[in-house]
Amino acid sequence: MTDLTTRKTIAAITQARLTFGQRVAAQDTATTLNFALDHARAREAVTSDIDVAELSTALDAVNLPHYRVQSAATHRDEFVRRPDLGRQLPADQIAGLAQDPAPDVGLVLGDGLSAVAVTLNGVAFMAALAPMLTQSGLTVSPVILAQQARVALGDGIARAMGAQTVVMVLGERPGLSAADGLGVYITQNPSEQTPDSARHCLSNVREQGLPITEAARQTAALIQTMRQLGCSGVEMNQRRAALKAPDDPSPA
Amino acid sequence: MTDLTTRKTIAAITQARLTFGQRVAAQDTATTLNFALDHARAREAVTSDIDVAELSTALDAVNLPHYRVQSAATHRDEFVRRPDLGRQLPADQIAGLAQDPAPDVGLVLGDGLSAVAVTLNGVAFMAALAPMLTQSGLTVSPVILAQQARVALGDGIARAMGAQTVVMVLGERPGLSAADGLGVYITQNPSEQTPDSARHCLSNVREQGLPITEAARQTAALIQTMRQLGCSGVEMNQRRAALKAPDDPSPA
Amino acid sequence: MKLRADIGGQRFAWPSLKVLLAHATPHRSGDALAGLAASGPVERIAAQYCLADLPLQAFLDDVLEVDGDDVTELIFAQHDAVAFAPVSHLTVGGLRGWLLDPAVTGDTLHAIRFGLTPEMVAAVSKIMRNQDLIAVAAKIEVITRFRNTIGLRGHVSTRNQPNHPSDDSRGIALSAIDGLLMGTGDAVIGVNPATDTVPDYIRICEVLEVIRTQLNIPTQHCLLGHVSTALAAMEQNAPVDLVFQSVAGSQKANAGFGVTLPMLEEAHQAVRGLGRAPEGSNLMYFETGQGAALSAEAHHGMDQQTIETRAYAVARQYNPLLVNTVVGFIGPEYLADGKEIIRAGLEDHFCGKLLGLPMGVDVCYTNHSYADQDDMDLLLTVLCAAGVSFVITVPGADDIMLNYQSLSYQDAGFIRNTLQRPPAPEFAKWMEDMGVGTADVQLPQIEQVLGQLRLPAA
Amino acid sequence: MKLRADIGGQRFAWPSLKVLLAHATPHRSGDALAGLAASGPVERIAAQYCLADLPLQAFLDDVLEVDGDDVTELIFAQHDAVAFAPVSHLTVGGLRGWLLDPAVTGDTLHAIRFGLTPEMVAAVSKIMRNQDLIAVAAKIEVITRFRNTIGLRGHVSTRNQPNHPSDDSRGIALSAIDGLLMGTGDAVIGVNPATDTVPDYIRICEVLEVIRTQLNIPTQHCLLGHVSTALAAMEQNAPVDLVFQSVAGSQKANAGFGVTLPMLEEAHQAVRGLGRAPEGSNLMYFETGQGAALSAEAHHGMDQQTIETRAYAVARQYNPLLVNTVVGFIGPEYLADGKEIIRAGLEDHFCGKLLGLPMGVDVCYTNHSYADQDDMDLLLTVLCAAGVSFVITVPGADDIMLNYQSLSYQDAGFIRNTLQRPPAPEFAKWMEDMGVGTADVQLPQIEQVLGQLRLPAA
Ligand code: B12
Ligand code: B12
Repeated sequence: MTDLTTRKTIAAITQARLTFGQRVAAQDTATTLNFALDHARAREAVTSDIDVAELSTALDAVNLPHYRVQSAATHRDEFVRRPDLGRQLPADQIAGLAQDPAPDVGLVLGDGLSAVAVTLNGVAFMAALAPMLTQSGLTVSPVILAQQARVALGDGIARAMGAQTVVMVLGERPGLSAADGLGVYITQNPSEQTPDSARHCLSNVREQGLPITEAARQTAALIQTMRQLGCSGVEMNQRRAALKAPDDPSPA
Repeated sequence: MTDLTTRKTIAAITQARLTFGQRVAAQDTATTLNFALDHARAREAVTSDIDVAELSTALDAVNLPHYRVQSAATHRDEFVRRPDLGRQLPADQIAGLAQDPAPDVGLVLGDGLSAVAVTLNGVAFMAALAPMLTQSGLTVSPVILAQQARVALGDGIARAMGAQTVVMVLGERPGLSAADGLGVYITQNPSEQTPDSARHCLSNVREQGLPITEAARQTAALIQTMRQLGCSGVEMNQRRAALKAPDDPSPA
Repeated sequence: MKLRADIGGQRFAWPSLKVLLAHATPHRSGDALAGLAASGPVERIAAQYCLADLPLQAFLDDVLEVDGDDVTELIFAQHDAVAFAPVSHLTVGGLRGWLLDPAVTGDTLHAIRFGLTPEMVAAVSKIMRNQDLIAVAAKIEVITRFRNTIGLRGHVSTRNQPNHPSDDSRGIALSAIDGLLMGTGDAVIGVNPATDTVPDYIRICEVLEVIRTQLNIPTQHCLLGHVSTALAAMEQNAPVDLVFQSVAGSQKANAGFGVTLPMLEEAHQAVRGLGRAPEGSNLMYFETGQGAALSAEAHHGMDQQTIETRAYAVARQYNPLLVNTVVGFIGPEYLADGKEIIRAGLEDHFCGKLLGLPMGVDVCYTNHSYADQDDMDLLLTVLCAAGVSFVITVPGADDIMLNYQSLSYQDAGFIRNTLQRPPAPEFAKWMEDMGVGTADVQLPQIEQVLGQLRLPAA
Repeated sequence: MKLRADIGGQRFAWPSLKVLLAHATPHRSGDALAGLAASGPVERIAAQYCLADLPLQAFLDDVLEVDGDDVTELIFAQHDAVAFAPVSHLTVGGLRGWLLDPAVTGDTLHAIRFGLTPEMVAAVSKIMRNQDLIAVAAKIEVITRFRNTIGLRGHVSTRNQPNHPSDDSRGIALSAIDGLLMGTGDAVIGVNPATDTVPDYIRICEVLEVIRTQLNIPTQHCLLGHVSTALAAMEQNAPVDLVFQSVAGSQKANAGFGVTLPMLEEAHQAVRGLGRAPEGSNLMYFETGQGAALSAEAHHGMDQQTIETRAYAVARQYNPLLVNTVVGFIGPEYLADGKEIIRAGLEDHFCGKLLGLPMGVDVCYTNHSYADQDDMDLLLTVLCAAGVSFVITVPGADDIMLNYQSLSYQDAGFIRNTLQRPPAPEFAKWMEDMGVGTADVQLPQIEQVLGQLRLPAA
């Protein structure tokens, strides 16, 4: 068993804010202030806009073409309070998205609830995923940079491009200790009313969570299965379970 | 002594929300809901804008010419949170105010914190005051309808018109039981930095408070004294007291 | 029935009881998002006047207005006409007065709990101020038992929530022990798993069981995985103290959680079958929270607080040891800021307790909502005044797996010392024996305790 | 002294201690209006880090930085180096920890009160959460006496505030009696006059004296007119129990109220000379409130909470029976909404108590602020947890003269029954004898009581 007598070894095991000081008093002043600072930073992550120019340069550097859209939410505060708007693709954004021929997989990089996460990890994820997909014979869309984007915005984007599979990568709600987590939501045959139960989700995609290349690998694998079975989410899990072992009693 | 056994006679003595029901429990449901409704109404009084067209018609009906200005506050919410803006007269509003010859007394009717009060009692007050002043030989300005107005906005308006005395009439902050109270603030020689201690004030000008004609009468009388002594507020009180009884020990 | 009110010459009318309920609710972002909120303060108060005058009898029809909803059926099956008798003649406003009457004691309130339906309780809460919600809840004592006694008047328990983003055994143990050394965990040591497989479920249960037995703590533990996973784990003889499930106020919303009432019944019997607790103990743990039904599009046009209260009918069917609302967990689209979160927390607590539940609250918020620790301090303090059964605590108030902020382990000290609410007596005794929470005692360092535990392999 | 902090590679610096204090303060509208607020959350926290590391010694220089301010002189004259010794080595952050240390009792805190300056206390409050403000205040017991005992641990008193827009004698009496029949008024029966003449002052005093003596109530009354009016009334032998004055934290701001320190001294001696209370009683009543100094343009660049705390130095000079902040009274330009009002109420209460004052709060708001009764319920409940000395109550929570909402007389019942904080023991005894606050007793109707009183002519 690892030596647990130093804070460093403990920190390697968990980011939890353990109590190393006195055990009867309130939190000490440094702890309280650090907490407040982390909260302010997380709030910044929520309220900041993605730097489109920077992301654009980064995507160019890895040779990924890209295109920009915005949901019906016009600014961060509205985005936060009105998730319905963050899911809507305004009519004037649709035309520019049409692709000929339609790609197999739509790639969308949205800000979600943390521009920070997208800036830190978004391009790397796309750079890892795109070649895996093309190597397996699938065509991919340009990376659609989507601002004020909720998960379901990807559905409309995919439909405008004619893609049957959509990968929506966006910033998860930032935690106090980490604002860099990406959520990857993958949907087969997105419709106007895709329920969340018809998606797959990989979460906590970040250095101290699920590593980026591993997440890209799992995404590529899931896409293969989805396209074979023609569905994603709970239904896909059930069909796959049925194929594997019809009487397996353990849950999906 | 009046009969105090009925609610009606008590109500004639005080608008206080006395407890006529049980004396051990919390407020009953009707009382709570009435309170909530009164609060909503008072909030409406704070947030509503004056109906300029209506006031205009009413002033026409009593033959008072009028002119409209707005402070640097652009809407109610800003007005409430930024009293500094409600005191500023924007440069573009000044030109239209100049009068030739300059009137003795500037008359300003501002919304203040209750458009309701202005609508209900503002025109009646001006209609009572203006003839009293002209009968005593003073010239008066048109009624300046000032929107998003704090007390000190009157100073700038008077200076733009060249008036040496200014009467600023506006809606007091609405109470729960009455949103119709006018505050009358009278200032002699308004300057860019008039302190409130250099003004006179009549408050609670409304049917159940200080009656409108009585308030107009007191205002006209105060204006006479101010113009004689060349000052208003605490200084005027002190000079008047000094004139009356140099050794009077009771406070102003 | 005509649902209308005249306010200062203006007539307001509502097409159904559930619309009336929605329009009478204090403002909250989720109802606005759902298009269910009143048009403004005056319409809201008009709806409250109308609601106050409505006889309780009116709620004995199907308020949800959906065919074939098993939660509705459950609500009717639970309704006890004899228990209802003392209040059956009252209007909603009359019920408020009755609840607040000092002559109506906690025992009286406990006796009528199955006479009230969730909708009646939600309705009355809508015309109650925060103070009223506190005053009535404070009268009610809901006592539940497993290895200790939860809910005694004057006591407040805590859940110790040692979550870890990859469910690492030692990571979980470190956090759990940290909290125990601060005196948290008498309600439960409860982990939300990041993973959802049966082997992981069993492993984490074993970690918690090791901690409980080796440190000899009079408390219970729980893994907050899906009920179906719990069933599978119990079949494999995992040491399951409490079975957990999130529940909601409509059949469709429960389906969104992948759960049905028969599954809950099955789980309840299975965990009783394990025989780990004295006969008659309470063996279930449920979470609920405003917004979940709307987010699953399964609210059927009901406002989020009313449909939340319906979830308590589901919960009380299985005599739970613990129930809590996760009030600020989901985000600002349902509860925007501190004010809305605090109000919702007090409502949920009041409604749950009046329906007979051992009600706790996850005093919490997310980083995208307009709230902070100051708001949580308020909610915690007023909940303790209201006699909350338990609250949730995590290391440093930061849940590193679910990405939100709840109370910290240190807050348990504030509850004991300033608010003077000790934990369950059995646990308080254990703390005393261990010296936990005492100023001068040198506690073992976390590493030492962990070093001594024989954890199952990670 | 260099005042700066580095946060994540960004350097923040502040030109003076008072700017640092202002930038470290939790956000509030009045500081923003004054142009004194931090540029944003990160700068605010940077200022808090810097402040936390500052030695308390740094506050023994003139923080206000104004020549010839007598409040500053008073602050230095009050400072007691011996009392300061136990904390003289600490930083502001260290003081926070010390205050929260369970080993530091209320007695210890009481003993150092003249060792602390208002600015030290304001500084530490800025880095404390609501919870900390409650926890420390709850330890401190400040006891004052006149005809009863205010501030005993576990007790909360109320002011009965029977204001009337034209100071009508019977109008005032009706409201006062209404409140007494609800058990309010043990702190004081205190009227804000609408008029400000000496004859009116005397008349209203006599009305209150009649009520007190004829109903034999162990309490005191007060007319909250200007101190100069009180002096004149006392010369004419008016029955003055307590002398009132609004005070502020700078000489200029006090001048705005038309008051000087010598006037207060004179009034204190005059009221003592009346001999109406046992030797050693507390005879003054002060009000303060965030925003007053800014509104008088006499804040000298200090944030509103710091300058407010300086007013407590003025207050404690005259051993008052009662002091309260009027926290939400002025309006949203100083405290915008429920959140800011609640925070400010807790700060003021904490600061006043730590400086040794019998601290009460006017739990209140105006109709133009973004607050409502739900917010007041929260503030009342958390203040009772913090051990507030007294709160203000008016008929139906509506002050018909000053146009704002405070607590209602009924709230006294909530304080006694739900929060379990009885009033001053002597007053509690009187209530018992009268049957006030007891469920079954039929109290005389207000009209009867009033009919029996022999009021002076209106
Ligand atoms: C907020 C949240 C929720 C909220 C969503 C409400 C809302 N309107 O935002 C609620 C509480 C309803 C929820 C429910 C569930 N969630 Co959830 N949720 C999260 C959380 C904490 C943050 C998500 C986020 O930031 N999204 C980004 C924003 C920008 O997206 P959005 O468009 O605003 O919101 C959408 C997504 O959040 C999505 N979503 C949320 N949860 C899940 C789960 C799955 C499987 C899918 C496909 C989508 C999905 O639904 C929202 C509406 O479209 C994550 C943890 C994390 N670190 O990401 C867990 C997380 C994504 N949820 C999880 C789970 C398991 C669930 C449930 C299945 C729990 C259950 N047993 O019932 C349900 C399923 C919901 C459904 N209908 O399919 C797991 C997913 C594990 C996995 N890899 O599949 C996560 C990672 C948490 C965890 N470790 O346990 N969830
Ligand atoms: C709010 C208020 C205050 C606030 C003003 C802060 C602010 N920035 O708004 C504070 C608490 C600071 C205050 C102080 C005082 N006030 Co005052 N105040 C009120 C109140 C409750 C509402 C005023 C209102 O709605 N104004 C309308 C808005 C739109 O005006 P505004 O431009 O936003 O604000 C200005 C006025 O409120 C004005 N103002 C406020 N009080 C007073 C008092 C006098 C004598 C004058 C000339 C101006 C004035 O100053 C503000 C800034 O320019 C009234 C009661 C009422 N029913 O009106 C009493 C009232 C006007 N005040 C009164 C008094 C006596 C005072 C003080 C003299 C108290 C004292 N002994 O120290 C001080 C003097 C202030 C000064 N520097 O001259 C009396 C006036 C009696 C009279 N007829 O002369 C009133 C009627 C209350 C009462 N019955 O006791 N006040």
